Amino acid sequence: MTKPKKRINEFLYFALKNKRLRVGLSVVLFFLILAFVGPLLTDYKWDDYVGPAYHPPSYEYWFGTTTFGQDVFTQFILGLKASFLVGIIGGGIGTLIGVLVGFTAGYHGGMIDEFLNMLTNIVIVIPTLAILLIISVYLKVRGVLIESIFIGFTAWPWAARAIRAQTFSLRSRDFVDLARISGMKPLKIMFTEIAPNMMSYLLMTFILQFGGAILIAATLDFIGLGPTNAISLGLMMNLAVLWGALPLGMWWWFIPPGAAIAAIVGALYLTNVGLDEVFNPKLRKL
Amino acid sequence: MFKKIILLVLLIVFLFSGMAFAQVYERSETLYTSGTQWGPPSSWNPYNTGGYAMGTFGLCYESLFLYDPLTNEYIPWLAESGEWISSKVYELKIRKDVKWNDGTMFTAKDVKFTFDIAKTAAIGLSPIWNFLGSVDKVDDYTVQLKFNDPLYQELGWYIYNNPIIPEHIWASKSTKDVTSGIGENPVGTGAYMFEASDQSKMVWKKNPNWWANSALGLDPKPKYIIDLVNSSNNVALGQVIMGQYDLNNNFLPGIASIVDGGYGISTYFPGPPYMIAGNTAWLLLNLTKKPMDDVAFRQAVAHAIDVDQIVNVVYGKIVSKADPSGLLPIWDQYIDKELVDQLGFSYNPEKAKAILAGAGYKDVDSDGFVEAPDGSKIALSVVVPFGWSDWMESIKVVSRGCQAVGINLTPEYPDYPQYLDSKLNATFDMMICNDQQMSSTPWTYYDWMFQNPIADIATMQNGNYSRYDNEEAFALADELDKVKVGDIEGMKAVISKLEKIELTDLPLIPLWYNGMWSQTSNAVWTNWPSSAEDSNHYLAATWRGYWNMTGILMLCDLEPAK
Amino acid sequence: MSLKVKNLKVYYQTLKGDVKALDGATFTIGDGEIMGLAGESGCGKSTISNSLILLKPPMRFVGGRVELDNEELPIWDMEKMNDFRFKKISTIPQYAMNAMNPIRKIGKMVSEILKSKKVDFKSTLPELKRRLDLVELSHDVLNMYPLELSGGMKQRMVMVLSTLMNPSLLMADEITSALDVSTQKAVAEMLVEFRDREFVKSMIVITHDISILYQIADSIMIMYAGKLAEKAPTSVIINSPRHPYTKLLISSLPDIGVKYSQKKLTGIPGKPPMLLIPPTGCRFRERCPVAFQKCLNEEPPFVEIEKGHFISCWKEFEKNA
Amino acid sequence: MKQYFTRKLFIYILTFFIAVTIDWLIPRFMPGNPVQVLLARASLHAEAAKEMYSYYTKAFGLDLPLWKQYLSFWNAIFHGDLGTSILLFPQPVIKIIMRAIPYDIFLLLPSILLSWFAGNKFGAFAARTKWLDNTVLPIGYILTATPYMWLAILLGWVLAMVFPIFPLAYASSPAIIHSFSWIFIADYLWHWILPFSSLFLVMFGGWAIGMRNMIIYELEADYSHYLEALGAPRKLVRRYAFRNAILPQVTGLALQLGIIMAGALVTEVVFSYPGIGYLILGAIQNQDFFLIQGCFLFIIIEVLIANFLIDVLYIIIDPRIRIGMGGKSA
Repeated sequence: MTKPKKRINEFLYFALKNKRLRVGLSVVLFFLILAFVGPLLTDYKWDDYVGPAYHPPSYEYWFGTTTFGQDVFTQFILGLKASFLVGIIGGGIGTLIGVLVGFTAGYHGGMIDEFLNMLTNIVIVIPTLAILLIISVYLKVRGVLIESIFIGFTAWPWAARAIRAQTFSLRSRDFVDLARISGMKPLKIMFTEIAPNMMSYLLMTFILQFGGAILIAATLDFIGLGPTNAISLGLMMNLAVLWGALPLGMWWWFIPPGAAIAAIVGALYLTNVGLDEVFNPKLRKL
Repeated sequence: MFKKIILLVLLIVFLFSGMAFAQVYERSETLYTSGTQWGPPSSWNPYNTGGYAMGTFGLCYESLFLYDPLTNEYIPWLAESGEWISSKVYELKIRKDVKWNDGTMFTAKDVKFTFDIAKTAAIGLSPIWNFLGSVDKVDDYTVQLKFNDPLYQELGWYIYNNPIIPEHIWASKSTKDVTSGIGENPVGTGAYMFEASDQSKMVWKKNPNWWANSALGLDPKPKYIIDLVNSSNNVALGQVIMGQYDLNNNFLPGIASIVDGGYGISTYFPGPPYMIAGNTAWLLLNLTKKPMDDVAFRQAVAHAIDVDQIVNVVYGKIVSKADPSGLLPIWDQYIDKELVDQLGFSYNPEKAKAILAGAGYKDVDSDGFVEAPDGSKIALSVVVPFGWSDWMESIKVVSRGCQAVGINLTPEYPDYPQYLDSKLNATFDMMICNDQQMSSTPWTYYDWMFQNPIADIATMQNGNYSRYDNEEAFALADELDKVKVGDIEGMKAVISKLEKIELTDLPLIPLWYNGMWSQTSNAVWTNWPSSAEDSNHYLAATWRGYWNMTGILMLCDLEPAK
Repeated sequence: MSLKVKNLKVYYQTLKGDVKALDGATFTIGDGEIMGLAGESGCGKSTISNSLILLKPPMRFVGGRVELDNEELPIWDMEKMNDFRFKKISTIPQYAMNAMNPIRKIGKMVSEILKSKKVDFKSTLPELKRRLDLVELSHDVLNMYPLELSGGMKQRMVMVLSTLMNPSLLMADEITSALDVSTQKAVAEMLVEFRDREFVKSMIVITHDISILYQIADSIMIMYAGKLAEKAPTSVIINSPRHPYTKLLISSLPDIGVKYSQKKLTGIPGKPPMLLIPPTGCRFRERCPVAFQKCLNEEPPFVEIEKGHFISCWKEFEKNA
Repeated sequence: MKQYFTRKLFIYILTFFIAVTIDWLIPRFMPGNPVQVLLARASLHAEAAKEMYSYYTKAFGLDLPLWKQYLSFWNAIFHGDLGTSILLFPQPVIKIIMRAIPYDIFLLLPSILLSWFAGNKFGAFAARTKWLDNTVLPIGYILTATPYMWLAILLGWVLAMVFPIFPLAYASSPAIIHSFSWIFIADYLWHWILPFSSLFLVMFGGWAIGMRNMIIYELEADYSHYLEALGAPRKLVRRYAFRNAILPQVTGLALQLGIIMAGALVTEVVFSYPGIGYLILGAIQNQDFFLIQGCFLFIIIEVLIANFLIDVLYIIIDPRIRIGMGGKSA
């Protein structure tokens, strides 16, 4: 294979050329910035009663107000932040576990593989909701952090499977054999020999986990298993439905959160495909 | 092939769902209600007090009397009259020509049976046997209740709250079936009969030969009453707006704007508070814990809460602020006004601070929150069940108010069982609670407020969760029970004593009156009850225990929309 | 003459511009001729075979004319070419090992391909079986999935399939590289056998392993940096090459007949030029021991200096002149 | 092959065992006492409550030592006895669930299968068809990224509130009692469309994208090139690529089931559609532990069965498992 440096330049080159990647990234970035700059644009807390109730979007309340006259924009911004937090932590943990399990399974094969496979299958089938239900009643206050961690610990199986398959194909390559012959420790091999050749793959896995985590979190929040002491995009939808925003025609309450999630996650997927095309010359279109 | 799949599935579906006949109910002769059932109809046992299908008691099973809380009058129902022929004997004249809807005649023996069965089976009526000696059937239409030590107020509650059941059907039931059987195919004396039920609804059909048609010239207008299982707020509100519910008894946020918005939706009052007050929402303080055990502290809390904000912002004016005595508007005559003026409380942060300071609560470590006189830190929580959205908002207001005066109080939302657990086992600091509905007598309120002995509270589940221990109060509550129904002055005398204790010791703090949520649509049915002079003043409520508080009469006054 | 290629130009499109992988090739292959095609990797030998049968992006047809049995091949037109592929011109790809659909029984796959080419499977079956026997494959393979076959078996299966329609031209691209010595030999001999039995009229055998060509090729064509360097009968190329590159190439080989290892054609100092902006004049000049002024400016043509012996080298032209 | 199945079976049994155990924990490990909750709901009179308390503690066997409760739970499962509902007291949980399940089957099966078929076909079709790839697929990305409930809310708002074309809630009009009659079927479908579409659309997007990305790899695979080299028509090449690309999509289906279930739950919630999902929410909100337990048990069973069917299907369509490698790739 060619020298890494040259490869990186090449990637950057294609990365910049790739339309999907450009669009995807810019959307994600836009919301990311919004999430972290936004709080400066509002001086309320998400549950402050700041104005008239049922107020449609206006100059002073950009996204209107809720049934109690809470500022929807504030809720939106903070919810956005929560979503990214879930994405990064949940997605991160999910990827990490997936990578570890996938690597070990794919690299060692045999009994270890068997066992990890079994574990994966089990985690896939067990209704995570049930577990969350038990956990949730034990925590007096559920925070975004707890939620993210939980999601991370339940969302890794498919990543593990994918990475296992990849490792399978890589472990037989000569450079790995070479390392093995030279008596390198398996873990070291995984991270010095195999991982670098899968970086692209790992990155994409993370992106998908990231998006997945956000969606799962939204679902949990919507059925009231989300944070009890903070706002989130899912919780916004939950409250909107709870307080009859549909029949009251308070579209400004339930449209933004869902739209944001769809946009972010969609953009992430788009980025993913873009990256795929960048990393995988076969898919490059000229 | 997809078609095949769908057809297959269709088949499966109908294998499961029974009901072989196609039945479509004519909209113009059907009354759609909702607000009582939180899940598919699952019980028609009138003694399954919290779970029987809407209307089981009231539409199907009936009581001896009706009670009209707005006029404080008893209306003879299955009983033509009830009189104290001696200080200890209450004689019931049973109405003649009343038939169970299976054709059997209804007689005194059914009444006797109903009372007797309460002796063996633990049902709502059972406690009457603590003071009831015997039930004797004089003749087919006369029953005498012989008391050892009559508790008039309590009896006054039972005679309109206890469903009379047919002996010829229930005699054969086991005790377990009586207390907690499903009780399918209910046989009652009422205006409606079981028609059908499925996942999402309960259907009642008019009983063509209901006794009251001839006896009282009453004729409920709807041929069918279909009660729909409660759905999420937005669905319920949507159905109301689109006139798909005629009568809805859910708490619907924003209903005020709908009523004003001219959707043909009305409530009892045309303006705030829109709803009749149905019960009082209390702030319970756990007297077994510091500093709640200090009356000064409780006073401070009482003055720190901005109830108006709860009323106006959280509820959008569909509830009203509670009187410091906590007694419902229907009991206004029992409220000792000057007593309240002199001992009552109102939102007044400055006063709250003053009280705290006076009692030695000072912010020693200047963290913005006061410490107890003994210097120990104060960090309290106020809880409501997670998901009870209006209460969740309300306690935010409560805690903000307390924090503003230096009391470190934070809202928490445990799941219901934890909430209940802390309530029953006195592990909470403060909580909101509204266990007592409106009734024929304030005694039910004080009985709940001063429930004793404290040791049994966890299992009795009938009040005094603050653990207020005051023999005098307990005695007064029992004394009130012994006052004759209708002896207003006698009641006032006792009640004002109770109020004095309540207001001085503040074992709990009344906040607002929860409404008897009731929104009605004029799309198909009109002439709903309202505060207007020319219309009837019954209760438009399908809630358990409300049909026999004139709900049934409301049905008879309905008129189809033109 | 079964194949005539005239001034064929095929470029590779890249973001940085066209890579002139095949820059004007002119040669012919006679009936029954097996032509070896050799050269360093990246010299454009695969480009020739690919462009002849499957010219698709990033490859771009720039110019030239290809005739097969005196009929022009529309190689620039993916669709039109389908009429020729398989029937008139066919290939044994480099990746023969996994050239077959993994989830289809081989027999089924063959029949489907034939059907798609409007050929009746039934009537072809006997011939197919005969050829399986020839390559020593049992008939059962038709009811097997590719993954049930060994590498060698797969290769032979592909050979049979590719030549089933008796194409006039068969291209075999590096088919031996993945195999061990003994199998290599066998496969090589099979190619000859196929020619002898006239399953295929003529062949282009692409390899960087000249020893194989020595065994089977009638003629050998040497390419360098997208240009033809020399073409002559095998013996000539081996014994008396004329082009300096060929000379170096051959001399760098150990004794003929000895199979030699991976390290190929690196005996020559220097590297081939970048084909993005190829140098003017002779493309070999930078590494050429005998290069002189003329090589710097003018590009040497590819001309026949003896019967069947073509080269492009100013030095040699001078000698002849 | 045989050993492959035995291994699979073993995994399934083990999974079932673990899942059920977790399921069993739900009511027991919840703080607060189910019976107290039940009585609080039943709002009985003081004395009555006292008696009921001891009665139900026995009835639910909550007075037994844990290990006994655990064993009797297994025993009960195999006798289809999942205890008594609190929310729908005194109905047995099993009955309640049985009544809800048809709604799920009718809603989930079509939406999953149709979206899967349609999505894959469409994805394969769109791949490498430039204008489609650049116009329609972005929509696919958005769809698959849309939270189920949000699409449901949106559809409900637009098609039921703003333009009242479809009903906003329930599985059939209140005016009609279930029956095998055309009026009812028509009414049923009319109520079925919105929840179905919101589920269908989201899943459709996912499958389309997945297939599109898969098939692009397959079209670049050696066997595809070889076919082209042999002048096989585009149709055949694509058919082969599709056949290969569908395999990961089948496994994908198995992986997705859990999420789909959650999606169905929230969709049913939005439309008050009386399936298991709606039941679960009600159970959660009302802390009906035994009902929650029962619902999850059924979900576990459904998912397991689905997974098993998919495994079988996979063996049928992928020879590589049938031959030799004994499930390594499953």
